[in-house]
Amino acid sequence: MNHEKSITEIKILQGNEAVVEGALAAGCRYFAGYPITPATEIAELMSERLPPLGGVFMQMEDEIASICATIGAAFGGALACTASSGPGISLMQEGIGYAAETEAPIVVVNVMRGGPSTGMPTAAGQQDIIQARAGSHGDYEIIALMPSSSQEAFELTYRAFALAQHYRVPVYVLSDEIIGHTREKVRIPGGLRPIERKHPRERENYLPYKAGADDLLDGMPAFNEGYRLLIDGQLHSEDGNRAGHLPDVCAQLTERLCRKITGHREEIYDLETHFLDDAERVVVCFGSPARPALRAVKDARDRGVRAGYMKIRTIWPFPEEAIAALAGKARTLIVPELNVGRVVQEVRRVTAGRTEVVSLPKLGGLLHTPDEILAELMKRRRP
Amino acid sequence: MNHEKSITEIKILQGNEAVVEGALAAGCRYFAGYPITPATEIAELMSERLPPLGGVFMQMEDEIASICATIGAAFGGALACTASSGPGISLMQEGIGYAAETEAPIVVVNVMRGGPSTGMPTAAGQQDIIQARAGSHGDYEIIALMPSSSQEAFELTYRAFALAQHYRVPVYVLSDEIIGHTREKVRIPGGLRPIERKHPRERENYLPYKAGADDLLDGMPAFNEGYRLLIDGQLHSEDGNRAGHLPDVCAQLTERLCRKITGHREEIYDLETHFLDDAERVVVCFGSPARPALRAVKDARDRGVRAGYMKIRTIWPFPEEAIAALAGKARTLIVPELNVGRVVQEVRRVTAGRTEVVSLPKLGGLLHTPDEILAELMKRRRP
Amino acid sequence: MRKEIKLAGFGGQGIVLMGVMLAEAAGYYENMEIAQTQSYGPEARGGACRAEVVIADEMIDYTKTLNADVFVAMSQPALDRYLPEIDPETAAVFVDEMLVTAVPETVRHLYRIPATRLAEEQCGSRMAANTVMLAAVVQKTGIISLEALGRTIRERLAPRLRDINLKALEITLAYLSGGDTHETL
Amino acid sequence: MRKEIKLAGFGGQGIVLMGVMLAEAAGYYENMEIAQTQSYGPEARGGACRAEVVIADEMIDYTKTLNADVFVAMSQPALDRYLPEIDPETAAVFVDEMLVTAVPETVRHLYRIPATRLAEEQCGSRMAANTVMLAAVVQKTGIISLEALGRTIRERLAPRLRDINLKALEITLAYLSGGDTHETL
Amino acid sequence: MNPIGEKYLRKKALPFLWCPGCGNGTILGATVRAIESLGIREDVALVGGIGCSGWIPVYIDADTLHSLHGRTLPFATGLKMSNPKRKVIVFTGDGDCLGIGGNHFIHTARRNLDITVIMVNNQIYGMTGGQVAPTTPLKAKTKTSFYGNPEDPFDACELAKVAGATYVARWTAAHALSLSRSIAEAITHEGFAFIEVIAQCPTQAGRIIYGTADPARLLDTLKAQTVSVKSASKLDAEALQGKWLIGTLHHDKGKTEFSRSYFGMAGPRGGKPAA
Amino acid sequence: MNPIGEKYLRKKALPFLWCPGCGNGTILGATVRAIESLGIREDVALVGGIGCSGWIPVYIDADTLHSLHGRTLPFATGLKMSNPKRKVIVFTGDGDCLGIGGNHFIHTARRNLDITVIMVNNQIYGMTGGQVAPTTPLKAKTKTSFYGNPEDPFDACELAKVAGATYVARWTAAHALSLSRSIAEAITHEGFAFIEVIAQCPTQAGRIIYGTADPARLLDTLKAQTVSVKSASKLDAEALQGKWLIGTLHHDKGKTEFSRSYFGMAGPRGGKPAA
Amino acid sequence: MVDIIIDEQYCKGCELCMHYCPKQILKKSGRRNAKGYVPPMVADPEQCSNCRTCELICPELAITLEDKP
Amino acid sequence: MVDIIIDEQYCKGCELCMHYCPKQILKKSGRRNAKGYVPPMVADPEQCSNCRTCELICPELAITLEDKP
Ligand SMILES: Cc1ncc(C[n+]2csc(CCOP(=O)(O)OP(=O)(O)O)c2C)c(N)n1
Ligand SMILES: Cc1ncc(C[n+]2csc(CCOP(=O)(O)OP(=O)(O)O)c2C)c(N)n1
Ligand code: SF4
Ligand code: SF4
Ligand code: SF4
Ligand code: SF4
Ligand code: SF4
Ligand code: SF4
Ligand SMILES: [Mg+2]
Ligand SMILES: [Mg+2]
Repeated sequence: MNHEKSITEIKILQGNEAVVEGALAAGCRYFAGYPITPATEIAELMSERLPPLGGVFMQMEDEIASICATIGAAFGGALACTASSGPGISLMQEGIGYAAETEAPIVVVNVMRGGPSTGMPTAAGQQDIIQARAGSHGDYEIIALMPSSSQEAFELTYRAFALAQHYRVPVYVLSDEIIGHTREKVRIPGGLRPIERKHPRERENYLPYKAGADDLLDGMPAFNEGYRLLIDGQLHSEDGNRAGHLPDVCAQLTERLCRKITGHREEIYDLETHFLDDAERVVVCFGSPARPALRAVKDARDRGVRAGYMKIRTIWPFPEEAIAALAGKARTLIVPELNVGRVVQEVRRVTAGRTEVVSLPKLGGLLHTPDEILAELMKRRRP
Repeated sequence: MNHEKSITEIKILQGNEAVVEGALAAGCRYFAGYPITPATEIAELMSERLPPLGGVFMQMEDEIASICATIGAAFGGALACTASSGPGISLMQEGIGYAAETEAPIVVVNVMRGGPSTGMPTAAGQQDIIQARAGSHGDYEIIALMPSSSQEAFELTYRAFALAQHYRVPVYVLSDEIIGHTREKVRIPGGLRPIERKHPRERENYLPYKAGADDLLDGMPAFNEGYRLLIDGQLHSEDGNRAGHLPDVCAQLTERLCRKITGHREEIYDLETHFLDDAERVVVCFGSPARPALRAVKDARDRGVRAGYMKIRTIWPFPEEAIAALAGKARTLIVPELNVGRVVQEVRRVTAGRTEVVSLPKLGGLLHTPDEILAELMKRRRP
Repeated sequence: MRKEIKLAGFGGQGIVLMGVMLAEAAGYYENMEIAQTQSYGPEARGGACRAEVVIADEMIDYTKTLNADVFVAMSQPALDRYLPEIDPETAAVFVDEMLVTAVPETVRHLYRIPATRLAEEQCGSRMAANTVMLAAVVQKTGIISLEALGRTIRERLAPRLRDINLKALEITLAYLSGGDTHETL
Repeated sequence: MRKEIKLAGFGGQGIVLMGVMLAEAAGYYENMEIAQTQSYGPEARGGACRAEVVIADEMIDYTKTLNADVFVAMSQPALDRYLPEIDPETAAVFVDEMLVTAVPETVRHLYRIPATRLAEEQCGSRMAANTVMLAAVVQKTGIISLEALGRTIRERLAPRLRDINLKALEITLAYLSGGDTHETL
Repeated sequence: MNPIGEKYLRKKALPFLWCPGCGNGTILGATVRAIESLGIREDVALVGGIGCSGWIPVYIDADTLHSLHGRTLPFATGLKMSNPKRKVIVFTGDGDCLGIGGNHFIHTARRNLDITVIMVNNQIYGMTGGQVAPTTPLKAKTKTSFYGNPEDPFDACELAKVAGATYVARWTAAHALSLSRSIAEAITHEGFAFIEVIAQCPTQAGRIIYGTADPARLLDTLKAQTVSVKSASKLDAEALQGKWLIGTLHHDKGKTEFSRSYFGMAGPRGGKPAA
Repeated sequence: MNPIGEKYLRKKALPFLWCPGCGNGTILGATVRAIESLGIREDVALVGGIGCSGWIPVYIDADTLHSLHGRTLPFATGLKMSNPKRKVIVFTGDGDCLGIGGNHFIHTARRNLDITVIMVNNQIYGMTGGQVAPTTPLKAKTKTSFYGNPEDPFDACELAKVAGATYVARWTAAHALSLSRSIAEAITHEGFAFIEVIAQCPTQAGRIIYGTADPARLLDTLKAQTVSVKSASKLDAEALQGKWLIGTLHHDKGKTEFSRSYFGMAGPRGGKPAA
Repeated sequence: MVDIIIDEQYCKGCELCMHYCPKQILKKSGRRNAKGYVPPMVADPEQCSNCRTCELICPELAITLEDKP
Repeated sequence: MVDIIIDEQYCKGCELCMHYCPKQILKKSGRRNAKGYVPPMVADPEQCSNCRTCELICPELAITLEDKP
């Protein structure tokens, strides 16, 4: 975060409230949404907080309208955001693909609940992680951040806006019912500045979809700033004109849309690690389970196990190198997650059989207890 | 397919037409859809073919209505189906999750086009394969079949209905623009019988969601057959009553919904293999690229390369064992696909570093030529 | 130091507000780390409602209760439902005298507080029963200071709730000082 | 044996129907394996339109054309656009005499067929130009038999199209037998 | 428990999840009484939306599909068209039907498909805790219209009529008997039948919009905003301003019903749905 | 090329992908002439749906968003509300607007958001090749109504009015001059302005529904089904049966526009959108 | 004459029956049921006109009017 | 008096201008443009009433009426 580390204020906030405060601090001035448990408080608080800031809160007729209005506002010049949960996020998939294709910088908050379908409307899950990357049709990449506390809900939402602008990409904040509804202290850092949108360096002959060597676009002008933009969900040339009939143009754009994220993954990663130096058994975690996981790792250390901890705050792009590097050192990776075991598959893939990978799924809306993770750390303790 | 192998008729059909014929042969009597390139011909032909059979074709107001009407008809007693392409399939994700959760036997045909978003509306892609498994929120599993010819479009659609009824699950037919719009000969097998829905063994005290030891439900009664069914998208008990507040019930149901597919994967697999006995370099393929791949493998054999061929007709559940077994034998697996390289990741995961895995992506709506695959087979030829 | 408090009752009894007040008192005025959660949604409607607070003097790893130090039951179904999650040997159990009649004998530290009755009779509204109970908990367990609770009511509640809740605090303290708490050990 | 035919022109010229007729003739009446594809959608509207047929005596692995044996261009833009995909040394190239005026000299086997003119003048409709061209292709290359083409027109076309297309077949054969095909070698 | 409840409710699902004094229970009662009066329990297919109101059919022991938010009508369409003999009854909220589900609403009405739609209008999103709905009065404060609702509400009955519905009626939860009779009439009507029930939601609309959580006071307030169709004819436009008309608002028996036209038009073997 | 085209078109995107004689080009011309007459080229934000009609704004060299099928209005809402000073003009087809997009249509009208919607009604799904639309006449055969359309079409203008639109007009592509003036009036109108343009689609609707692919004959046939608002007052119901009213059908200048009410209600600093 | 039977187990004490009884003969009982709600009691059964309003409006289907023999 | 300029490059030969010209002075030229379409020709320019119908209706914006000095 591009701000001084001094703390200006301490607030007790639910994760959902912290998301709102993080968004507003980043300069979010447009929110279109539709109520859904357990994300509704985000809309509710936005409806109170935005108007006095001159911002716009709109409850739309559904989630499809919400994501589309959010994208429209982004091209209109606003830092824009929407929030929902499982069923609503599923409805947004076409819009999210549009945002990815048109390189619309938006933030989508998914306060995950248990699924599938209506599932467990008032309980937590982490079952939408793969959907976040692949829920829309076609090849594309997004960024997804996973907070594990109200503090991170604030910080990662702020960062989500920064990443969205920088990479011109939809950024998910994958929170969950536990984070969303737990009140905790949030230390608001001082000197937080709103994210500014970069204007294009070129004005004459500006090509809205001409990327630099880094695969990124040259800033982002808004509508009615004199650029005569053409934004199209069809694959297009650098000037924005449709190119669905030009295989090379389409292939290159598709590749760039993916590479601009995966190719910058080492800049995007955000990991918190503890005790890795000599760790033999490492818990690789993200979101809610990262809390009991840290407790468990500490407890295991207390009991003489060389336990380690890696918390992934940026689940997409997946921190392949960091995890592959773990595989070279630790003998076992333990992956607790609130689903049948999805991210563990990615861990298996990038570790390519070089280390034991243990899945620790938890379903039914419950969170792992520290003891459950500890038991796994102890169980296979080296003899 | 439960039919004698004699051929009763030869027809020249586009893949899209073959899908319709396969569906009608299976007993499909309800189709709800919405036009979209390149899937529209399926709806068009259904609108002509269904009414004389006493069946129902409905063009709905959108794809959401289409999938929901399809599910409604399935519970109403019909073998039901819908078809679309990328944007429409993305809109259907909430409904597909509902079908998975309520164990509604429906068939969803995705005639894949290039994405993301409007993408390449008139060109082919295989970019929706991960979406098919994970596009809706929550944990669930589906079955997905991938034809590589009009013949397979017919046969796999027929099988899709059988699988949907047997496993009480939404089944995707993942066709693509090339298959959909290529006219080829289809040999209609003789003795094809419509798929019949099994009625429950129990009538008294029938519990609609009580599964057997095989994780499968006891048949499927329709509405208004006297069972007083309760169908709910919320996780539920065996009697259908909502259980979103009961962690154990929810956890067990979620696990069963996944296990009833993954646990039966070896029954579901359908692979076509050639030259595997002594193969050192194997092309693992599916859908359209399976055609040039076969040509390339034959050509490579002609040139003395020990090339092998595995065509996956059932991409989900993923044929883990079969591919893992390849890894033990072949030195290189080559995976041609019409996307940036997605299924190759699954191949990497299940082979766990035990073999070289080469991704052969192809974008821009084009199909690999045999020579492109051959080049890969030749390039790394053992010295 | 880590203290866990579990509060349960009917929806509409202000259970969640009790939790929030406790958390805010500890967090804002006693410089503690806190984590507060609750059940809600359809389950909170007429049915059981539950809130939890964890108070600690260092970063809280695990935000849910594992082994509650204090358990408050504002209804019989709430007691019945959550008692199995509590250690009856160690937890201080507070129940509404009127609404909770059957308490298993295994509970070692039981406080029967006539919260609803006091609220109705002396504050003129059942709605204040939660603050009565909270005041009793604070007074009896010292989990936070009474002063912090008072500041929370004064500084953080909406004006329309402030007065009645201050009243509730007052009458509770008066009642408890009267010495007639039913306490079973 | 594998033969590849590529057909191109404007949308609305019946290019796809040419492909389908060729494929059906070969598939139904000559017992061949076939694969027929086309471009379509917005691209097929006013712009370039393209159809391809592969005919083989064994299973067709690759359904698109790799190296067309026959290329038919019903418009100048179609010729210009697709000629680079064709081997001008080996392919038999058929063009509409009226609509395609500039053909590079590299094309070795060129047939100029006045398809549109014959259709307009002798069948009373430009719409029959495709059948005129197809008949010429079949007659000149023998890629399928004329009989199979005739059966296809009689048995597979919609009644309203049948007569005009039979007429087109007839006049084409008459024209070609007249010997005034412009054939450049 | 009233005998009609004993006979028609799924005992295991009780008690109702609704708040005390919520109108949904009354509407449930009116519905089962209509079903009982017509003797069609085994022929009904009930569909519920997502929302408090969507739970009504879940408690009724008949064939019930609890669907997705806003999607009752497509599900109902599939059920109806796969067997046009069944009587499909849909329960939906104002948000479910007019908010997210608005498109299905106008299209199913346009088709004049023979189903009965009971829309519970509590003027708010009840289940999610009191957010603004497309029926919330202008300027009303809700959880998501903190500074007052800047949007005019829909008149659902007008919309249904223009879209093509052939039976349209409106009642409040205080009209339990008329409502029950109207439901029976709607089920009997061959075509798209729409009944809007103005219902009290004391917990959300009551507390947030009307400043009272007392069910009876709230219901009285709602009733006071209604005028019966009969007396309306005697009132001028000004007196009718902002009032809900109550009663049967539209009943067109002449328009062909969708499944009839469908199976009628359906070519050679038309007219006969598959077994 | 006409000078207005020289001035306003994206040259690289030419030629138009439309079929010969398609009404969309005429509508494009009417629009750029309206923009020119108002002198607002730099203030417009154009939004197109997916369909042949949705391509209109793609050819206009201004700020253009070519959106998703059916979703023009939410995109337009985001554009408008992020800067209420811009003039948002939406181009949508009958399928785009009334089919998949019907819900956004009625809700955006209800809000009376200040945007101009030009709906090209060719009575069919043109771009996908001639499938039945919610505007296709009853009994008409299309690619997906093989045995005749069993559904009644919507009257889009009636729907817009009931939903809350404050400017409603209808023209055909043969009324190029009136249309252009009406578009200018609609842009100037502060509120939700809806213009339906009955347009000839010779390739699909012409060939399939009307049995002619001749643009002029088709357009004449369509025109023959219209009656101007003026002359309508002199005709009885029977004479009007099945006719389209042409002209300005509704113009309510009294209802507050959404962005105005929004920024008016928005609390302490209300009234001022963020820079 | 009818019996007015109130099933206290299901009653949620909403008071709708009391409010809408034209004879005002349903009153708060003062008793609390297991869930803490106060069900109505029949103050003056003789007065009942058997209009069924209470039965029809009770959202919990907790009221039964039974004809007395 | 005006000049009626037809940009044959863009014309698609739809004949709308011809059909709707009240003076019927636009006729098929018989020429084909590069795309094979037959653009109109102005048969009798003197007759033109400058009503602009052709200019406004042309879907390709291919017609320009230019005032002659
Ligand atoms: C796709 C989707 N979006 C949002 C929700 C959350 N949700 C559940 S009920 C509801 C509102 C219900 O309001 P209404 O239809 O008026 O019913 P009520 O509860 O008021 O009876 C919403 C938004 C959901 N379940 N699914
Ligand atoms: C979600 C989605 N569904 C379907 C389509 C396919 N599609 C493209 S255009 C179109 C119909 C257009 O019809 P209409 O809106 O009437 O426009 P027209 O082409 O007739 O002008 C459809 C269904 C799509 N692009 N996206
Ligand atoms: S929230 Fe409102 S509608 Fe929902 S159950 Fe409670 S009172 Fe009824
Ligand atoms: S299909 Fe119809 S609407 Fe589309 S461009 Fe052609 S004529 Fe116009
Ligand atoms: S039946 Fe009528 S009069 Fe008798 S108690 Fe009930 S409401 Fe009162
Ligand atoms: S109406 Fe029913 S629930 Fe309400 S108080 Fe009377 S008996 Fe109890
Ligand atoms: S209207 Fe335009 S495109 Fe049509 S014929 Fe006339 S000049 Fe050509
Ligand atoms: S301006 Fe009028 S009269 Fe002159 S050519 Fe054009 S249409 Fe004919
Ligand atoms: Mg509601
Ligand atoms: Mg259209």
